Amino acid sequence: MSSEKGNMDIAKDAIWENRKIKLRSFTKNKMAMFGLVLTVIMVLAAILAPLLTPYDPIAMETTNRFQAPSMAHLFGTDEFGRDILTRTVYGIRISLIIGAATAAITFVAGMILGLLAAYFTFLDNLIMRICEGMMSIPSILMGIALMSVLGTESKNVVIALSIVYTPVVARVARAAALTVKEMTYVEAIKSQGAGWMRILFKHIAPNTLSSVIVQATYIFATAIILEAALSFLGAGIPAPTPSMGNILNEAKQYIFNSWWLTLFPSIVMILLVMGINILGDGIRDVMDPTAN
Amino acid sequence: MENTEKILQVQNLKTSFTTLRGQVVAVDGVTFHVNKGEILGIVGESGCGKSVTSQSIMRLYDEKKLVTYEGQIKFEDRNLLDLEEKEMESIRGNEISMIFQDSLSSLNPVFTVGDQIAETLRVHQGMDKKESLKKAEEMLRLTGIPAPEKRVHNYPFEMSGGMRQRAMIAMALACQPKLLIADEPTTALDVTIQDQIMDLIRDLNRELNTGIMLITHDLGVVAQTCQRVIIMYLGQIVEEGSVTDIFDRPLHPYTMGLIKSIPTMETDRHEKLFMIKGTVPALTEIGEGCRFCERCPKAQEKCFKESPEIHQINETQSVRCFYSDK
Amino acid sequence: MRNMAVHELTPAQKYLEDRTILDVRNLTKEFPVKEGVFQQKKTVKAVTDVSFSIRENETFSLVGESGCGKSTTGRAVLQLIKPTSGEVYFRGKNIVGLKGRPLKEVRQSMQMIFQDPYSSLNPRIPVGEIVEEALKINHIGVGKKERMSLSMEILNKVGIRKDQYYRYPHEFSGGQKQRIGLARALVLSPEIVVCDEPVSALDVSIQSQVLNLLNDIKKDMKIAYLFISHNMSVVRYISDRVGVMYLGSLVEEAKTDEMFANPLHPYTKALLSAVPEANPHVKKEKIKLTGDIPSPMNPPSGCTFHNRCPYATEMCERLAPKRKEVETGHFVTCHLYNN
Amino acid sequence: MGKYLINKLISVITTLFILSIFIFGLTHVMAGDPAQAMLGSNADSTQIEALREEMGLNRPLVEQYVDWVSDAVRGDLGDSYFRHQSVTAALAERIGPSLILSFWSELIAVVLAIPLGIVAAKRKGEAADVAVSATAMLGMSMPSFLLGLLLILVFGVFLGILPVSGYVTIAKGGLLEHIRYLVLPCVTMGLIQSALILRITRSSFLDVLNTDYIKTAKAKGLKQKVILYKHVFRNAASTIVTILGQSFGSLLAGVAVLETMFNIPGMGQLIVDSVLKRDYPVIQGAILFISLIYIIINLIVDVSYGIIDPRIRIAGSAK
Repeated sequence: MSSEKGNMDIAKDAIWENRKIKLRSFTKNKMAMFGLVLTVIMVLAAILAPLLTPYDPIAMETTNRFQAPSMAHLFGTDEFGRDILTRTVYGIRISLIIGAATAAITFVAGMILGLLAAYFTFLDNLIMRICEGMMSIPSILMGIALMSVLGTESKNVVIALSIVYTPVVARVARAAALTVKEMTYVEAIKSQGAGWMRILFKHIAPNTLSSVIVQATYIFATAIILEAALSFLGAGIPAPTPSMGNILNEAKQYIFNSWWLTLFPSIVMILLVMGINILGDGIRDVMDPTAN
Repeated sequence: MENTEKILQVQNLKTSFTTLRGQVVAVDGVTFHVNKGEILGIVGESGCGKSVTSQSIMRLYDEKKLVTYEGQIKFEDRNLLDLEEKEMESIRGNEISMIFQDSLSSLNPVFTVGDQIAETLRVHQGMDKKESLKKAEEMLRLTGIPAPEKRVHNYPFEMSGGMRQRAMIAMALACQPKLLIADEPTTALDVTIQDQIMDLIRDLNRELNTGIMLITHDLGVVAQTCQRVIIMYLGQIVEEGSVTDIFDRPLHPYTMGLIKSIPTMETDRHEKLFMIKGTVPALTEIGEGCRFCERCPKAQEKCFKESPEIHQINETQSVRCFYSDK
Repeated sequence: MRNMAVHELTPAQKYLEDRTILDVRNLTKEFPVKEGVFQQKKTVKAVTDVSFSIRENETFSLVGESGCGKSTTGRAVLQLIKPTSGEVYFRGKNIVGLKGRPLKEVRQSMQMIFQDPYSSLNPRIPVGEIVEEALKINHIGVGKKERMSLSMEILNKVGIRKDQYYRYPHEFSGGQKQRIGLARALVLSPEIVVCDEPVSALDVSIQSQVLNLLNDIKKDMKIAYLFISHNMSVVRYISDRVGVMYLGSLVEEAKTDEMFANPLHPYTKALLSAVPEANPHVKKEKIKLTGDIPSPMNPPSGCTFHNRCPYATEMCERLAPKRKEVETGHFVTCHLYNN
Repeated sequence: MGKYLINKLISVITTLFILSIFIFGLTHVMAGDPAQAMLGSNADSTQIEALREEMGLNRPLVEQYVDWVSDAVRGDLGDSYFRHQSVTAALAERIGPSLILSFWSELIAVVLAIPLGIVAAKRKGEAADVAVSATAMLGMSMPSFLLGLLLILVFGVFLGILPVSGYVTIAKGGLLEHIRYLVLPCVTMGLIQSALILRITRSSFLDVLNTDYIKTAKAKGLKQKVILYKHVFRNAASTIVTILGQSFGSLLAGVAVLETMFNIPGMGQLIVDSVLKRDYPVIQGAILFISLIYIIINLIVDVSYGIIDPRIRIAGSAK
């Protein structure tokens, strides 16, 4: 029989080769790459914010209030003389953090609830009814209500958004897990004596992962939008910490004479969310077996 | 047989698909004909291009983005490949019609079976609603469906596999077409139901004198139904002949392999089944030699370099092989 | 009629004396279904009172059309589906109702291969590890190295090369995937393998390769098969004994040559006559079956075949026929032979 | 069909039940002490205690919940803390503008999205499809208030032809004035909603276009237009109807942001106000009411789903 060492070499280079194929199919997908590049730019801007702009996002300088866009202040300044570009970049940082946190929490919670509902039929009705109940409250109202109860802090925004979006992810996870559960390879491993843990976490979960990751990316984008809406209504991140929502909320009052307060942050926000949505579409196409 | 009128003549048909991995030639220079009132069998395994050939004749593929055709398809001295889409529409379902394998997914789930049959009549024969529904019921009775007056108002999901296939046949033959293309009509059916459907197809062929192109991979069905047979492999015709030629004196190694490898009621149960070695290569990996050379027991050096042309061996048989008569 | 007594022997005795490793007795499976406006409870009689036995290294086939319950029977034997009633003796011990460890031990020697190659292998796990996992679950082999070499050996036996060990299922053809599925079952060196339509989804030329492989493995590893198929010619080629099923019940059972040379039950005759002969000169006289296969939701009364049987009498409608051993080892369930 | 309806009714009732528990829990369990909020921060504990007693806040929660639900079923959602009117009255006053705003927005969305979705599906991969899909992506990546601000910028500030806030009923200012005030908010909400509907219409049309029965329809010699608008449309309709139901429901709430921004006295603005003021009965009542509308709309959609798709009407489940 082949020497043991021989087998191990086969193992190593084969696994590396599989990863390369997966990577190549991602890079070939133009859409996924465009979304990724856009998102990476935003993330870098957010991380390197202090290096990019000399100004402090919160400190007020009443001397140069309402300055139009100039070389010194590319996006102009607001009613307290703060540089809009700086505040926007810091706003992206908050949005990305909240979006990512919400996406991560809803991904994990949604996966667990979805898998349990799909695998254990007695849990199914219970979990699904609760999800349906929660999803019948429109997300913005749920967000506002939760924020009013929890108090307006960034931490609470993430909790509120997670409560709003976990049922959505759970439903997607359950649907995907149900289709996987009917697959022959699940019956095969059961016929070989596998316990429910192995079946659920080694066979059903990995094959449910791809559709839930795609859903989590969309949730990432929608969470940013909802946070902005909440902050816009004054029920999200409290001033003066800059968030896309409260920047635009303040800009609204002065829209007539300093239009730049609204225009530039809006464009940046659209690019931010669009990047993530396109990335979501890209991942879906790559993960979708029929695509390749 | 020679003087019979040829209703369909396919000359050097080439169908190539534009895919992500570039141009894929699914049907590569196919030439055959169908005589009036004849049942022609087209046999081959999946990927041999038998379905693509039939759907190319009907030009069902999207010609703007997906497929390009070469060669000629002469139907009653008109080349179908040159026709405008409008002219093709008047031929489809009227002069050439088609039935498919999975009758559940091939019938529209939200319309009754009667409506779908009547629709063909309204479009091609200009009948009004009432008249076309009456004729639809008649067609269903012709195909032997029990209680056709009830079935006319049923939806496809309310009928069994056998009944749905009869409804498909009724729809296809409603306008008395000259040619019926049947793409694996009984593959999804149980053997007793398949037997009923094949009887129906044979009877209708005799009564309505409709030429039938029967596409299948079941040699038993071919032997009991077809008069002439074409064997296809990887987008090419490798052998053509009368049904007795093919079964009594198969010439091409692939045909021989197919016939010997499929267990029948006469196969010796204590002998190993004949095996065609290897597997069907992908269309993108074809060498310049004969396409069957990797798997052919009689492959010589020449087979790997040159690709043989299909040539007439005797009055009814032709084959695409250098060494077929050895 | 000596072996009439065979049935009376206890399963344990039959196992020792007759080497019957699997003895299924009056197996029944009914699925509850909610129907109609007020959710009335209805039952689908998928399998009714099926009995058969399989000896070591013997291939017994269940053949019949869709909805006849052959797949359900296969799964019920392996306890993948809980039978409604009846017993399944494996090596003389009843395994119905077994749970946990004892069931796991029995499962090790009763394996299964499946019809659809494309969904029988987990797409996320390399094929080698699919086979290894079977060993890991059943604690066979010490450590990864030994399990890996055992897996490589069995994969090689079914024709999968060593360098393909870490390839993913989507890189293999249908025929190769069936071989990998077989390797996964054989690595536990089972005594019996249930084959649920293993070649129906394969291309014609690949079918013969898999059938030959199954026969080679049977000789080499002394394995018994419960072979399930709707294709009469394939069943004739591969089986030692055959059972014909119709609408949940076993209507006839016999040695293969006996069954195909001298079919007794009208349904078996009709089934055989409906198979198109791959020889243009042979034109079989057909036994025409009228109508469609009735739904297992409300099967016809008495003999479930009476509404399509050319020989049906008034008695057939009233009374369900008994199973009778007309000749040694040739059982039939039909009133024609019950007088 | 009957079974399908019964299932739907049961699920609606259970959803409403869970919903009411969630909302009740939200405002009673987690929130601060309403009595204290009403009296302001400088009130001493005895006053607060007296008010709590008077408002029955000391009774066990389950009792309070049962009272609240039994009243709600009879249409009495309790009284606002700050508005000197019952919640039901406040809602009745404000349901008009919200429904009008939602109706016109949904109309704009549907009129825009469905034809564009069909065109994008028909011309998959071509310039038209890429353009339409890109704009839909843009619409999906934008909060409604952002688009509102941009439209205000263009039509309100630069062109100055449309009013940027306020609401005029037909009675007060006549039809033209009424419409002028509605243009900006309805167009904003309409565009945002059309993005989602367009993507769903396109994908459901594409799914149906790839099915076997559409290949059969072509093989029957039907014209491309007939295939698209009869065979494909009938099958895609059920998915689109489901999305219309959901989008109209979520629209009702999404309008909350716009009502605040455009200062339209609708239910959304009411909720936002009462959240900022911690007026819990109004929050409870309004959210329950809007969610009820959302559930009823989805019930109507599911019922019409049965009429469109015979498989549901007859077999009780889509095969």
